[in-house]
Amino acid sequence: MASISTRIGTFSIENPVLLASGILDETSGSILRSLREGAGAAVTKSIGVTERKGYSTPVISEIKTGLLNAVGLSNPGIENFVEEYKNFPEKRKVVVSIFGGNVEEFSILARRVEQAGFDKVELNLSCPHVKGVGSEVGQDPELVEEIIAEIKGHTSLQVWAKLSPNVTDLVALAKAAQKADAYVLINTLRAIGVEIYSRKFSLSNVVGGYSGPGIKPVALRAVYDVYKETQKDIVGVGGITTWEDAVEFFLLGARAIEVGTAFIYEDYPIYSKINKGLSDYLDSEGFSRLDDIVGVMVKDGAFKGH
Amino acid sequence: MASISTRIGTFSIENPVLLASGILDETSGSILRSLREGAGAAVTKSIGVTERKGYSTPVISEIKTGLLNAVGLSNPGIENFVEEYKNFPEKRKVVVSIFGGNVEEFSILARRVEQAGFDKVELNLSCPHVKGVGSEVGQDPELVEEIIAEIKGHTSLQVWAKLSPNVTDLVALAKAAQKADAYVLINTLRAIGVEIYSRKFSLSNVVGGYSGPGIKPVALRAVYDVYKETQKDIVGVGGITTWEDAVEFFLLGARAIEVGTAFIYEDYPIYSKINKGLSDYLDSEGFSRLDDIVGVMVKDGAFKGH
Amino acid sequence: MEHSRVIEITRQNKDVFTLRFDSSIKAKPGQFLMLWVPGGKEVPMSLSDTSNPAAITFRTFGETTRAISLLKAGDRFYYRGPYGNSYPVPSGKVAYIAGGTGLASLNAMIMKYAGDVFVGARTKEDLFLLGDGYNVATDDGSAGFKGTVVDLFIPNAWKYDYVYVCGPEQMVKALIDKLGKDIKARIYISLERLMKCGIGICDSCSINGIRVCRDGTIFNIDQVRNMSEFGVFKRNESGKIEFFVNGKR
Amino acid sequence: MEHSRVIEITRQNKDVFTLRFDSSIKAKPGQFLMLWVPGGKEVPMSLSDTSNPAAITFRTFGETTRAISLLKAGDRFYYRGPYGNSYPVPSGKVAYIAGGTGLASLNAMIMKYAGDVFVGARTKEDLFLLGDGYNVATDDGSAGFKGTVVDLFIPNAWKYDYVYVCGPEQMVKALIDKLGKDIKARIYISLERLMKCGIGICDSCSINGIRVCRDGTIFNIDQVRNMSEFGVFKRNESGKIEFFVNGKR
Ligand SMILES: Cc1cc2nc3c(=O)[nH]c(=O)nc-3n(C[C@H](O)[C@H](O)[C@H](O)COP(=O)(O)OP(=O)(O)OC[C@H]3O[C@@H](n4cnc5c(N)ncnc54)[C@H](O)[C@@H]3O)c2cc1C
Ligand SMILES: Cc1cc2nc3c(=O)[nH]c(=O)nc-3n(C[C@H](O)[C@H](O)[C@H](O)COP(=O)(O)OP(=O)(O)OC[C@H]3O[C@@H](n4cnc5c(N)ncnc54)[C@H](O)[C@@H]3O)c2cc1C
Ligand SMILES: Cc1cc2nc3c(=O)[nH]c(=O)nc-3n(C[C@H](O)[C@H](O)[C@H](O)COP(=O)(O)O)c2cc1C
Ligand SMILES: Cc1cc2nc3c(=O)[nH]c(=O)nc-3n(C[C@H](O)[C@H](O)[C@H](O)COP(=O)(O)O)c2cc1C
Ligand code: FES
Ligand code: FES
Repeated sequence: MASISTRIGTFSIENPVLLASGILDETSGSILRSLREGAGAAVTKSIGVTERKGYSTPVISEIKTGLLNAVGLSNPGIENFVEEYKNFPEKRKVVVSIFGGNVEEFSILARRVEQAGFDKVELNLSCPHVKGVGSEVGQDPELVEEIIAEIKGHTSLQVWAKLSPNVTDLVALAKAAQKADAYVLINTLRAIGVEIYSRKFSLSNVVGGYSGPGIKPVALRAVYDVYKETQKDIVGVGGITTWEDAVEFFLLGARAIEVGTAFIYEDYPIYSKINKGLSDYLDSEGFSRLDDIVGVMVKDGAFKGH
Repeated sequence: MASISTRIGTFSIENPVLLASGILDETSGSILRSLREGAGAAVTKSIGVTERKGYSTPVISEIKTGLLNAVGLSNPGIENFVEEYKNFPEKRKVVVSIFGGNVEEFSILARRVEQAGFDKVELNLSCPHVKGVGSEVGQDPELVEEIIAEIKGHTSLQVWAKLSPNVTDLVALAKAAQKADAYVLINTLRAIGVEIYSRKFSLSNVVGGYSGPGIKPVALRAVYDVYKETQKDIVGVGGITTWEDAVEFFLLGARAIEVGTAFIYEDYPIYSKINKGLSDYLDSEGFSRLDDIVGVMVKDGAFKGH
Repeated sequence: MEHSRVIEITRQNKDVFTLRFDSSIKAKPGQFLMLWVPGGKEVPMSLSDTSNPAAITFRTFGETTRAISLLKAGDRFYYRGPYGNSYPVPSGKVAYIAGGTGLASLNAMIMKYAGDVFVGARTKEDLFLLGDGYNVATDDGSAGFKGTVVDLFIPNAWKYDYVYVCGPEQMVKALIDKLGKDIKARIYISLERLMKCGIGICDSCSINGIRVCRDGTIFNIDQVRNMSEFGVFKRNESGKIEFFVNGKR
Repeated sequence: MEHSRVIEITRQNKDVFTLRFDSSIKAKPGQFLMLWVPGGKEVPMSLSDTSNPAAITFRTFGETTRAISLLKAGDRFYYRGPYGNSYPVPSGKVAYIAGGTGLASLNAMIMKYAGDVFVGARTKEDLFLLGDGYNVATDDGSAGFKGTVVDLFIPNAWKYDYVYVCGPEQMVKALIDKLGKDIKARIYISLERLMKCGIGICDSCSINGIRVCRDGTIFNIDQVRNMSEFGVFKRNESGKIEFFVNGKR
């Protein structure tokens, strides 16, 4: 049977299917459940310096092609987070997602995460619907560069930079983030939902993030563009619902993937389904390990012949 | 029965459902068919200065949430176009879409279109997959401003500016285009499709444009953002498949809409279905004309109370 | 979101209302809706009647429930769902144990399957939807048994084959603690936690990694016993842990 | 795109091949696939056999058809479809009129419904898929009747109730022009135009606003008579009008 283990930066992972930030990861109990049910690793909900209640409900809206959300970065704040994870048994399999409004906040958060015994952070440089943080920070290449330099300079954390697809030039942003150990592509697309009978917006915050099957073609393009230019380690995310979707990301250069919205359709069996489908695909297509297909469609000339 | 007539710039239209550029509008016969089957107006395929064969097939790929295409701006060139439309009976209901690589090309095209007896152009500032034209031009606010100033200065054409959603700041782009008579929002999203068994791209050009139901939430956000800031006339386009979709765009400020990919699902009856649904909606919700719902969700305060 | 129109709103007591609405919703007893009206938040609400037309019964806690209580016949009302699992079908002798608005959820069941109903409230004025022969407990003794509904029920526990429970977390906790492990009845408990999504993705309702909205809301007593967090702490809107002060809900 | 594997490729003559493939495709005679193999374009191709396993029969015109002809048993082969409408079911006496690779499309029909087959080709070597008793015409007289298949058929036209036609546009045009308007037979014609999308949205196959790929490919003779562009001009890949030089295809 083909091996589906993988590696992101210095992190070796049993399997490449990770839990995305913001879905079923507000409580340590659910993070543990994902790991038990087959996730290779899990990313936490994005944590900030202080407690945030997020937006009023409605914070999600299911649509035909996916999901709209504006949860509003609700989180208990870093100190409560650290307290909750004091005795957590699997810290090496947890990637702590952090968000901040400036270099200093990111710096505080990263140091605290490291002290608390974690060794990986995912930087949320891309949440599209909260003022002053997320993509408002992450669309500024200089700030992105500074934040990453600061964290890499003062901690020994592995740093994953989660970038926004809502930009004119994603590759330029990726280059600004090149000191990161890996890129996570993509966060949600800025979007709106409308209710035609109440004539109100679907989300209390009006603007939200769009995830699920409908954003997959954009996510694939992001992975392709960035991998082609940087050949760095990439975690693909955006609309992955089946093992076939996952294979598409690997072929374009992702070494691991994250799943979020797919929980609505597949729930926890998503991990075993993707892992099994992937391993069967590798076997039947004659590959012995996942690595053999990573980026094959992008490596020079591989797509000639169309 | 509620009136569904509308107006874009100085153009009064019997009904607000238009044919989008690039779908069933390569031949004058099909443009005429759309008008006969109930389109309020029809936009032509984008026309350039010289003949272009476009990309090799495959140029389209159907996916679960819509369509990927990279037709490659195939068109017979402006002279052949003008020749074909010499005796066309409904020039006032045709909007000629034009694309070019610089101010001069747009200028040549616009003058020729006017000489040929048309009075409206849609500027394709947004095709996401052809080098040197479309969004490569349309992402540069200064160039956009110049192109529009040139055309408005030297012709009496109504100018519709079709903008790209693949940008960090759509509102800035819209402001650069403010001399246009209307905005058309949105063109396709840059995207990629992958075939996992051949391990080839779905489109011969690799990168293509994503349209259909999956892009509607992004199109709605674009219309909302631009209408809120500019209150200008907007033609909404992107993923409209049902009359309910159309209503969503009107509530956010669009005064007319275009349909493209929906033909795959609904074919020509799309016009009568949307027109009927719209008129029934207005009646049953107690509005006497389309105008009564245009932008109501954006006008100040209308979304308070969530 | 779906929408439907209010058929009627009936006032049950000083702050409890039943809203019947016009919709061909297909739900089973124990399921809930995520409900929204302009001016409010989106809130979870059990169906107190799953026949057609269906109904909800609610107490006016805050802005949303107040906004709902102000609707008139013919007004629109918006919802998603029904969500959550449902109470299993009983056989043999049946009891229902309701604390506070927990009776709303159990009511849909009581309408379908006869059984002995035990209802608890703070005081007489808080009672609602009372049927003939209901066993009532009030904290202040203003109606029925003086004490908690748990204390009223416990001596009778041995009589039943199926027991359905819905009420405040501290009440349920007390019930579980006081019931012996050797009780013969099958006991099903509908839990309530803060809910934001209702469809199992936001994690705000989870107890030990188990989502009340999607894995529940109804669990058997052993599942609840295994939740070490149950009755100990809940979470606020930020996800922060807040310990229960004993007796407070 | 779907994919399936080649079962076998049979050479029919110097440049015509039949490819049988392993797929549970459900198609009706007259339908086509959009077919792709690495190294080629995506091209429309009629099914020459719609039973299971199905087949296509094609002439090697250029890069794509050559690439397909080089496939081996077991190789993968990619497609979308089946697309287009299908030949109506006949009753009474049936004739088939095929020009060039038009026989591929008609062949699926011939296998299901017996009828007299009229086949035209430039020369003997261009013939393929010939069955017993086929009426053959060649331009150079190297086999059967010397002349066009249209001239061979016309004197027999009065005999038939259902006539199915597939061939080059100039051949079909000649047939229509030579057939009287008072012909009793129902005549169905499968048209061919440049196709990019195959699903009715790109407009590259349209004749007078009628899409060959989605409104057809099969039309009755009156529909074709009403197409003022038919036989007069076609369009190249840019959409530019190119007039037919009489007799050239
Ligand atoms: C599955 C489920 C079923 C329910 N069924 C009923 C019912 O049938 N009848 C009934 O009266 N009540 C029911 N509730 C409780 C109901 O959701 C709250 O009363 C309502 O949310 C209060 O909203 P508010 O804006 O009026 O009050 P607020 O001022 O917002 O809050 C009052 C209290 O309501 C609770 N609450 C607020 N928001 C939520 C939320 N999103 N999810 C859960 N609790 C919340 C909080 O504990 C708060 O202390 C149910 C709750 C759940 C989880
Ligand atoms: C509905 C339909 C059914 C067809 N069925 C058959 C069949 O059963 N057997 C068969 O041999 N041929 C069939 N053809 C023709 C076949 O599609 C062309 O032979 C093929 O596209 C040639 O491709 P190439 O790359 O080998 O040649 P090229 O070098 O590309 O071109 C050779 C000729 O093929 C034609 N052609 C090229 N691309 C297309 C296209 N996208 N659509 C239509 N024509 C094109 C052009 O007229 C060109 O002159 C069919 C065409 C259509 C429209
Ligand atoms: C409800 C919800 C909450 C989210 N919260 C966060 C978050 O806190 N931080 C973050 O980086 N991404 C967040 N995301 C984005 C996801 O991590 C992911 O990038 C996106 O949903 C695309 O993946 P998917 O299509 O598999 O869901 C959230 C997404 C959803 C649906
Ligand atoms: C096959 C195809 C070709 C297109 N060609 C053009 C074009 O030439 N010019 C242009 O401005 N937009 C073009 N578009 C974009 C559409 O006009 C429209 O903006 C987009 O498809 C979104 O609308 P829809 O979801 O209704 O299709 C094309 C779209 C498709 C699907
Ligand atoms: S309410 Fe979101 S997971 Fe239960
Ligand atoms: S091939 Fe595109 S419309 Fe027929």
